[in-house]
Amino acid sequence: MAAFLLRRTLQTLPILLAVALLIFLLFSVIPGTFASSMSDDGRSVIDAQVMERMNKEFGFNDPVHVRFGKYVAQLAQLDLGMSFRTRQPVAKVLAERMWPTFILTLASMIFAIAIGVPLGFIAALRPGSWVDTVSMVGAVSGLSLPKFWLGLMLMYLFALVLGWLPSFGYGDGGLRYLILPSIALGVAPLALLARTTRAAVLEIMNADFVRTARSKGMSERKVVQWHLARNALVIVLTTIGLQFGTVIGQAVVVEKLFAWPGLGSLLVDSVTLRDIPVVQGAILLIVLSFLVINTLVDVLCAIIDPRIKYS
Amino acid sequence: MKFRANLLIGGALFGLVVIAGLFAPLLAHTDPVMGANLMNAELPPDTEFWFGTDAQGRDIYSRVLHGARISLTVGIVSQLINTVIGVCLGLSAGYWGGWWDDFVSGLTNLMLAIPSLIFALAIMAILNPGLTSLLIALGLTNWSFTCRLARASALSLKSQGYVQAAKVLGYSDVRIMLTQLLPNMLGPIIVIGTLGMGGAVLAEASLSFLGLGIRPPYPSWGSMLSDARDQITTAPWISIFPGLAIFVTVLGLNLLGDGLRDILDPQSRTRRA
Amino acid sequence: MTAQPLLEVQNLRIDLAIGNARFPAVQDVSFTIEKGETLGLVGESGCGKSITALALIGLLRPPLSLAGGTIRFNGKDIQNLSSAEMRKLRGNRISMIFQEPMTALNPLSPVGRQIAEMFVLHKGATWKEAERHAIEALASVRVPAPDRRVKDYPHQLSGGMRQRVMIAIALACGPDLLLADEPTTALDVTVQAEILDLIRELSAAKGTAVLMISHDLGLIANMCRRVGVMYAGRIVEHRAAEDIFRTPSHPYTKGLVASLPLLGARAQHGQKRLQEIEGVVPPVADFPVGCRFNPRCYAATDVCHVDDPAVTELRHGGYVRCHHHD
Amino acid sequence: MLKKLFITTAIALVMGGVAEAQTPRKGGTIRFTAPYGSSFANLDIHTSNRAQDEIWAKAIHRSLYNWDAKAGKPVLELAKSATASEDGLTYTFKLRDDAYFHNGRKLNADDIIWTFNHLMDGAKAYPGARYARMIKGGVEVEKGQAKTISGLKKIDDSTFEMTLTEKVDPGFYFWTATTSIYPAEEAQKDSFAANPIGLGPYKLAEYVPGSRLVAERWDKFYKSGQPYADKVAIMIMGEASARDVAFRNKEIDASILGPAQYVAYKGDPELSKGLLEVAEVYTRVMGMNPTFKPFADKRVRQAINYAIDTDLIIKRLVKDKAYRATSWLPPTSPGFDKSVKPYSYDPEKAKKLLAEAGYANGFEFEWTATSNESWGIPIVEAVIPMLEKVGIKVKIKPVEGSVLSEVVSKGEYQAFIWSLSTGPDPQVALKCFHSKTPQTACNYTLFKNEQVDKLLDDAGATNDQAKKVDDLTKVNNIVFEEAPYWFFNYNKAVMAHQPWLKGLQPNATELAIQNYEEMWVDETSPAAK
Repeated sequence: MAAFLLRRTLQTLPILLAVALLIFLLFSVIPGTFASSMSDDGRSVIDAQVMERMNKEFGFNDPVHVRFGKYVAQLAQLDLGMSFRTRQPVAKVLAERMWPTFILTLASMIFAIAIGVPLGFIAALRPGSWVDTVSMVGAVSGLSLPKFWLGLMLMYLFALVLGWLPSFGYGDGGLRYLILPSIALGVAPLALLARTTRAAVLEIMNADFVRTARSKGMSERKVVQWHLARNALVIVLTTIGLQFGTVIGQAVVVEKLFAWPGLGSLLVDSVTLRDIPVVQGAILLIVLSFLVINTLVDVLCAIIDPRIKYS
Repeated sequence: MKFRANLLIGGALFGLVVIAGLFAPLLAHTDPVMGANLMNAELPPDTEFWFGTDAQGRDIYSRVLHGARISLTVGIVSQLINTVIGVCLGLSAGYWGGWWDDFVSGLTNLMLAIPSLIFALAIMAILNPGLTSLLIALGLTNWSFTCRLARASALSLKSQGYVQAAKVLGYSDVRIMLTQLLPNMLGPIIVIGTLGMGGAVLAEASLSFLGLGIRPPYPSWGSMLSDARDQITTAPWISIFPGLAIFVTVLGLNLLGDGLRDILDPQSRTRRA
Repeated sequence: MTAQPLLEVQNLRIDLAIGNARFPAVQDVSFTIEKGETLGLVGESGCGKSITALALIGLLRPPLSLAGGTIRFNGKDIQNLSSAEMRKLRGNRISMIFQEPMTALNPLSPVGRQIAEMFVLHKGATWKEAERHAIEALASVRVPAPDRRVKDYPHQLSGGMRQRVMIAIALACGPDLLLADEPTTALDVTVQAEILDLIRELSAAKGTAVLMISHDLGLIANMCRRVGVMYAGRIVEHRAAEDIFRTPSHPYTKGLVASLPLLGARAQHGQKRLQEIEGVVPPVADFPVGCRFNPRCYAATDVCHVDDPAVTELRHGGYVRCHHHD
Repeated sequence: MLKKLFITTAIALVMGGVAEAQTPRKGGTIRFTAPYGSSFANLDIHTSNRAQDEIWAKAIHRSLYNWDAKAGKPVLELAKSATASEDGLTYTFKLRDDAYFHNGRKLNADDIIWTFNHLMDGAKAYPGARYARMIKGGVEVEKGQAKTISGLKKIDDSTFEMTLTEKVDPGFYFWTATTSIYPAEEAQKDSFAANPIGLGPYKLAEYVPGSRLVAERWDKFYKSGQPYADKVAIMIMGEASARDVAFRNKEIDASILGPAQYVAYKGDPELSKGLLEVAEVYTRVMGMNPTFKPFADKRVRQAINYAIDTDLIIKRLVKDKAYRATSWLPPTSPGFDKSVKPYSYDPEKAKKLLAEAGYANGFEFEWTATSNESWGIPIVEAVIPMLEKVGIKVKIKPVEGSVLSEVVSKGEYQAFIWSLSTGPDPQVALKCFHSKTPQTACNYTLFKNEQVDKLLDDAGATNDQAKKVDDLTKVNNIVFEEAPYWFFNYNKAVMAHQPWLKGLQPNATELAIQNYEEMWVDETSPAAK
């Protein structure tokens, strides 16, 4: 297992490096600079001298290849650089925003898994029944809603009309504040997980070994418990891993809507303000977390499915 | 049978959108851009303005119709780009193998690791908001599934007798890929493309919300919905109709994709849930 | 034949549903198996022999369904049993071995556990006891070092070993009837004989009756006293094994016999070339009118295209379903 | 006579009644919002000049001057007096002796001098350098040619001298938060970045980046009895629709409104009671680039002003959340001329002017705009059909804010629409039309007019305040006539506040920036405790 883990970890390194390269190149041609963003609200007149100094300080006067060299040298020392805006190390800025995003994605995934997977199971065990039809129509509808629209509706319903939950913000980090944004973020993966689980269970239901299990005189319940669940889990886990990427991407929208102080809103802000080191750092961190989660999923799958380790 | 219902309802909904888009100039009451008349601003739906009017006094019904063109363009063109990229890379990687295959696999993993909305966001910021930018942004960021599928199909197909036979006959690699391999993987690729079109329409809405979507004068549903979100208490109709249009289109495409999958790609229900 | 047979199947009919239409995939199938006896069922793939076995153990799933006839096991009509009663029978009194040992075993579960399940399900054993029984069961199917093998996963075992595990599962509870559906087809030739010997030996030792299903007439001849030949959902010839070889009656049986490579006698009689039956088994929805074998039959006449032949009893026991039987 | 007396009494009665009801209540939490984005830059206000950051800085920090919203001008904050020399270039400041930093140390002239030196640190490129550059010797420090600003001299612990490079009112330069006074020694420690120490009415209690900043009452604040509330919590809420829900849900005490919400709140019997409206010193304009041939002709620029039904747009689209612009300077400015009439809506005249300029068949131009609802694409969309009527076609070029400011200052546009700061100092605002002001500074339309140059030079040189205002008014009117811009509107900022929130100030420079020490909540607030 240790060797497997090591191999998987080593495989992620080139991806990270390539991402670093890609986003550096992308953002080296972005129009607008941090200095120009400082006066985008029209409040203060652009001070050409300050702008010039800022651009000099942030190294924008160097040619791209020089900047890239510096950037790679920094990265090699695990240094993400300094944020233009906060004038603090990017690592520190990211660290401040990591936790809320972690909590939010975790909560929405738990919400999605806790409801989506059982729903998919129930639907698959009774294909064609009303439970199946209703949940699958619900799932495909859930996949068809614009996220911010859904979030806004949730806000209106649960905060304004019903008054059950706070409408925005992180508050004291308590659960009450977490519920609405994680539902808004979790509906799509929920729908997807329900569909995947259903499809996986249906597929496994026709597998030879399930027939064998039945031929042993097992009740349907035991068939599901002893044989079907574990096999479906591998497929569901893989889907969860891949979904994580989508969820963390969509978190950008949900965080902005709910004023949630996570990486997503930091990323959007930093793109708007052209705080490029933070943008690069945030994307790298998001990619890294995606890779970590998927490595974890692979390890879990390898524990569940003994065939994986050896292939 | 259920899959028939999928196909039927999905096809009907999508067909509705296609008709709306194709015949928008005939069906629309006013020009979606020049129809602005501030004297009519924010009128609720009535017999003249079926869906009401927006803040600039434009007929929302006409704008929703014309928006279908934009959304269809976004969905179809971005998916075409994705499909072409995915198929070219995947097919050639699976067929040729070797370092090219390693390279393409690495690239696919890379694309998979960057959440596509974030990637698209970055591209939109670089290219400035707009329709062309959006087509590029969405077209470049969602091909990894197609690529994986094309590669896997090419790998399994290339050892088949008829492909080997074509090789012996001296067909060029490109010809073999296009005439022998491609037709045999078309089904699942069409399914992915159909579902991806729905994803693209939603992505357009998300990017509009983040301020990086299509910008006027194109009446895109995403920007209509996003711009109207502040008026939801005062003039809900401005957002309801474009929202509904997005929902109907994506729902139709999802159902259509499901239905097509049952027909074209029956053995792999779980491949790309 | 004084005692009642262990299994008595009469006019079995299994339907295949396609859309709203239903087609008989198996029709008018009748046979009996005595206690401890081995009956062979032979035919090409798609002829309905496997689903007949599934019907016997009550495992038909949509789109297949039991549409008629009786299955009497130990004198009881099993199609009338409740699902709980059926489960007690399944695995315990009637068990089954499947063709593909790789997919028939759960890839994510150690083989020991998959055997142990039988003792937990039917003998009320605890998992601990069951594990011990599983080792014994593995030993009885001559798996070397069974105490270590129980922890192995299916993919770590060879095909032959996997099939031994299947046999251990099937015979764990000492069933009265074993349904062996092409138990050796997926295996290497050298392993095939070992597995067949094992089935023969263990069933003899435990007094288990066997329904041996195969497309391989030679194998069936080796294992069974009586043989049913199936074609397109029907038993077209049902006779003692040696009669089938010596005097095949149905043109299809003749074809099957002629396609056998190994019979020295025939080789001596100058028949050098193996013969092949042209064509394939028609799909269920496309069964021809009249005799279902008529499109492929060398002896087919007009009547064969019109009338479905009835059963004809043969002089030396057994029956055949042909207008032109010898 | 009797009547007049009666009225006076009535007013006195009303005033008295109001005053009684308005006795500030101590305690509770003010739940304020920062609406211009989803985060603050950091806790070092010297690094940012954005309104968003000034919102929190006003709680914690103070500058030499402060904006007096009621008087509409900067007033001394940290100093008791400022005495100008004969030539009007040197000011002697006497600091107040009751100002204490949050660590208990008393304010000292060294702190002020250190702060301005710090702002001029060339390597740091602080936005405040723009103001401190006004002090003689500042530029040398910025360029690294000197260690300290020569124009700043400490007389004693509570007195210092400041020499300026130009004859300007220093108040207009040193009142924003980006020139906040830092404690000299403490500010050089690393811990200062996370624990800012200021002179403001509140000291930092908690900061959750991207979410909120909470500050608690600083007991040694120099204004007696103030601040009133125990705490001020500033929620960062960039999304207007979410802010709307939160406000209606009574989770926040104040919210800046956009046009759509303004209408909704005005129409609501409850919500309409808590609206604070202010004419802000921002002018929304469409800039026309004279290097684009049609716009080089004054008649074309005027035609554009005639062709657009500006009043209609303000009424129907902006929902009256703006005042019609009748020139560059806003109505609160001393240089504003009330007698000037705005360009009328007259498409025929526009067509005539276009024809005279040789564009009878119209032309097409590209209009660079952001998505801002008050001065961006939504406005352009309403203008398009109006210009179409006089034969002018418009192509929208959508950009982001950071790109807009870059494109405009480089002159890489044909037309742009923006909201530009036109106050509070009319001299500063009009200097943007001096031909010597480069495009990169604020002469975005490359304005060049000899008369304007001369009037501006005169205004800068004179000591006569009345003449100065007169000159500036003339400049303002010439600019209006020359029409380098389509003069759209002056912003009407609107803040909705809950009935229990009192003491808000009508800050015309930016309504969202408030002196928290004057605000208080009554006992009906959910956060009154």
